[in-house]
Amino acid sequence: MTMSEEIIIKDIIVGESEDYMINVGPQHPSTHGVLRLEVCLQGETVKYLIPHIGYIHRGIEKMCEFDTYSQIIHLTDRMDYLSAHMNNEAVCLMVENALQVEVPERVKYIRTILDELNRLASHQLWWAAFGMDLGALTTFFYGLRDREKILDIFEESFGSRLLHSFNYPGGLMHDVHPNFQKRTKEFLSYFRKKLPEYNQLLTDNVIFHQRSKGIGYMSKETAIAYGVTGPSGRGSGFSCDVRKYAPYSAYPVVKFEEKLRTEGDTFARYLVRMDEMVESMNIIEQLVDNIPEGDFTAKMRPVLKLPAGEYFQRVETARGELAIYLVSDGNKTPYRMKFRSPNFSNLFVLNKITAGGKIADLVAVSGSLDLVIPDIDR
Amino acid sequence: MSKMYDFSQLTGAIDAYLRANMSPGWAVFTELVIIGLVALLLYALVGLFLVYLERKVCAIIQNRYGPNRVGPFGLFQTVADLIKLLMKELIPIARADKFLFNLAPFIVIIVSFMTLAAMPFALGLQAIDLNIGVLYVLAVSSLGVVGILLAGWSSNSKYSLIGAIRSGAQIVSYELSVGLSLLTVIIFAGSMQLSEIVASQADGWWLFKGHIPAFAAFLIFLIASTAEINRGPFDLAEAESELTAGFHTEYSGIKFAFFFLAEFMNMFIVAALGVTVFLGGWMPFHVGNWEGFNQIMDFIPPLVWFTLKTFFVIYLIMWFKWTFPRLRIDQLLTLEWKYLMPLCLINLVIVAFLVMMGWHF
Amino acid sequence: MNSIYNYIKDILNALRSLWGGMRITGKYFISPGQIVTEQYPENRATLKMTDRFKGEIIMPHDDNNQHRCTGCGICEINCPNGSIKVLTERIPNEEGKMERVLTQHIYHLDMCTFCGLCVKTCPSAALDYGKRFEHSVFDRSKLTKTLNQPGSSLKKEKKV
Amino acid sequence: MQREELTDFLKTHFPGSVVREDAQYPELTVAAGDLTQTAAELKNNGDLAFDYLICLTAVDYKDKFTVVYHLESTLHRHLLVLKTEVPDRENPSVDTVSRLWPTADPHEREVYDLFGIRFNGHGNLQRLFLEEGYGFPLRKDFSDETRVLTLS
Repeated sequence: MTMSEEIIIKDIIVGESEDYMINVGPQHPSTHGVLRLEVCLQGETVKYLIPHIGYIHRGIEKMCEFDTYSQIIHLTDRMDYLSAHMNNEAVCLMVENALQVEVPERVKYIRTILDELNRLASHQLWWAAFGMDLGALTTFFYGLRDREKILDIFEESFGSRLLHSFNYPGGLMHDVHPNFQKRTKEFLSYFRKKLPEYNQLLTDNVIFHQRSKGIGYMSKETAIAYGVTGPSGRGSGFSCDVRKYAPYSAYPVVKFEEKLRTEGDTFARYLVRMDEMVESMNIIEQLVDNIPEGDFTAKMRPVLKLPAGEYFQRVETARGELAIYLVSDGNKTPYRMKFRSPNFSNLFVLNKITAGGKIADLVAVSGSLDLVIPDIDR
Repeated sequence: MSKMYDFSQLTGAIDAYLRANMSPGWAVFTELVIIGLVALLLYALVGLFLVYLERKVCAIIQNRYGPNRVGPFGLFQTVADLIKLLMKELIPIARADKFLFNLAPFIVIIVSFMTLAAMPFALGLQAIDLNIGVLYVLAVSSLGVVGILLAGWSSNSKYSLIGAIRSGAQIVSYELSVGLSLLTVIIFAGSMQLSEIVASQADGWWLFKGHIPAFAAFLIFLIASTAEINRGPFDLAEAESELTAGFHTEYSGIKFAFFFLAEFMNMFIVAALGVTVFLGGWMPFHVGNWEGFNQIMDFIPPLVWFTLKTFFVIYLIMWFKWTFPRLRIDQLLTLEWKYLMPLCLINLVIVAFLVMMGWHF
Repeated sequence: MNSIYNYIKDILNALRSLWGGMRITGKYFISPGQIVTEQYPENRATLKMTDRFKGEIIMPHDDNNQHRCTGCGICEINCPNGSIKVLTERIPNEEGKMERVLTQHIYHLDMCTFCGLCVKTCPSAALDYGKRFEHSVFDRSKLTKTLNQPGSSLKKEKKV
Repeated sequence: MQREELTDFLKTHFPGSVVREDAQYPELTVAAGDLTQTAAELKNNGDLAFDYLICLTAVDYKDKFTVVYHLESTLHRHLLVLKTEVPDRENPSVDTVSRLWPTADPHEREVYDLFGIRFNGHGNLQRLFLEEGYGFPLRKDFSDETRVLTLS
């Protein structure tokens, strides 16, 4: 049975059903963006829901067909704006692999550190917003407070906090700030002290356990079938970490674990992200002191023309697997560029795992999937 | 207890003056008007201050400053907000039940206003000293749910309706625990009259001299009353991440302000009731045989004691709200029926036994 | 009996976990020194942006009102949003050769996404990031800026 | 399965299809009519076990559409690009694979939305991002004078 058939579409199209439909969104506090979920309720229980997307479809894939490869980078920032660096890196890696450019070691190290910093920042914001979804409003401020420290590091090095098109095919836009290592280490020691507070405030809380344990169960098979990747998939035991299976940048040289949980509920997805924060800090700690000296970019031609052919590049963003499929016809602009964004696949499992739960569970589950709407709409 | 700060002298003087100058009927009427005005003033001041306090408390908990622009320390922020809300447009809702829609905020606010009448703020400072004061407060405060249900139903909004129904289920359930936990102290004190209950705590608050059962009852009272006023981790009726704003989604301007004020006043009333019953009302804090200490405490006026204690309880309720995630509706009812209710009943039996054996102070 | 024991244990564990959370918020309540809010309009004097802050694109001019833009238009080509327009004209220089001279470097701040490609690709390093970030205006046309100052000229640098 | 093994396996198992080896990943191009059967075999054959559909998209090659499926096996960790070509521009259609991989459901809707390729047997083939009657913007012959601005 397909996803659409699980929802009894006929009822909705004919419009004669007696179902109690409510619209969660497009403007709703728990959708974190302009996403509309058409939810069918029976009392407090969700019978099924239909996601409606496209409110901020900007046609990034179409725009890419008119832009050169270096210009595409700033568009990818605007897909999953919380994993901007990983998105940039995906394009850069693809171009570098296609041109068979060997980027300097220094670039690889810096990119990996920034990836993990970005993942930390993203997970902090997720933690903040997840707590808020569940009604613990204070978490929002604690999460943002600590994320701000990472953004300060970003601002010092890139000049911008969120959408920092810092990668450039062949390397980086410019070298990181001289203070970068020092401030990163300062942040790590700061955040290692703050993370136990997160756990004390939310992870150990009995109300939080009640709200998340056993809620939104997703089996491993479901996760694979629906293509749910990232921490959401790993909470179900779907081992899908691209950093492990198709390592890029400095990931081959660092030691890290892929955090897997088999419970598959909201709490498992929560814990995977919490563990990933620790793991990200471990990765950064391994790298930050050993950044090799050298150039911040490889020698690249001013106009990049990729040889005709097809390229596929996968990276692990904070939300799952971002894959770029590129068809080049040898010109300086891509012939076709497809972004397989993690959130797009993650969103459509929502009906499967929330049906039968309460409205409050819907909020908790969609929070635990950590959806970023611009990444869905592209 | 010294009669140093007895308000009955003041009220008695006013009464005598009025009776000397007009017929008894008019005197009573004038007294009623005065009481009404004083209560209204109190209502407005306390309500506005509580909004300010809540915003300040949550801000400091969240590493923020909170309101700090309007007036010193942002004290007039809520006044400014009130003016803004007064001037805001009242958005008419298409196909809403106009009469009920307009009636609902008034019901909510009148109910919270009525409960103020029975509160003993200080010695002699009580509008009516009913001999079933506790019952009156409980009965009247639970009427507020009618307003909420009306608001949810008449708004013609699905979010509002869900919020209202949730609120109905919640208040009906938690009313039991509030009543039963208060009943423990009523057994101890042997009276339902609020002034009597306060007077019975002259030699020690029930929280301290009621052994563990009174403490447990206080805890249950705090939890249940927080739920009853739709606050803190129990704010399902207006859970903004689920229902945008719950039962008052469609309200705007001053009608919204009524709901908002009533919520905060309910918090004040619940805290005041808790203070009156468990924390000795306006009685000063005394420690055993420390005569000097006790006398110093006696110098602090009862009104100050009452206010301090009330705001302490209010702070506790705020502390809950800004720490915990929200419960789900079925968990909320589970908590009441599977935990608080049985505990209350057991507690009640223990208290009855204690009192029967005369084992309390 | 065991179920009663578990029931009571549940309650106590729950209370303990709740108290754990309240300890955190309580700790922050009694330590207002942890407040991190930046009081923005008041701290304008002390607010210092980082060296690399991307507030806007500017064209640095030296004391003689000279800039380094040769008007080659590479920034215009590289801009993904078309937010740069370089207007040049050809006038003869002292030696009598026709030379390209910048008349107006038009920059649409409202269309700029701060990708940084213009600054990166400029061969003569004529563009830089400005630190100013208070760009709110009531009229969109005010965001269209001319980067070269009136009367400015090209800084002739000695060929190395 | 290693790459050589995989290509050999594919060649022997799908004799009617074209296997390309010089690309980044092994590529298997099947006729549109064989798609459902091939996809089912790819998923259900224990040696292949392509249970994870990473990406489903289409490319407009002006004379034809190519629908591209990126498949991975979470068991064997090998990756395969499955392609099928749709020469009909007026009324392009392919069979759906959303019964095999539920994640194909939204992806196929996206392809329908942007390319206008119909997926036979798809339960809910409606526009995903754009409104009805917008046209299919990722087709190379798409033009929208009023809403698409080209920068000079």
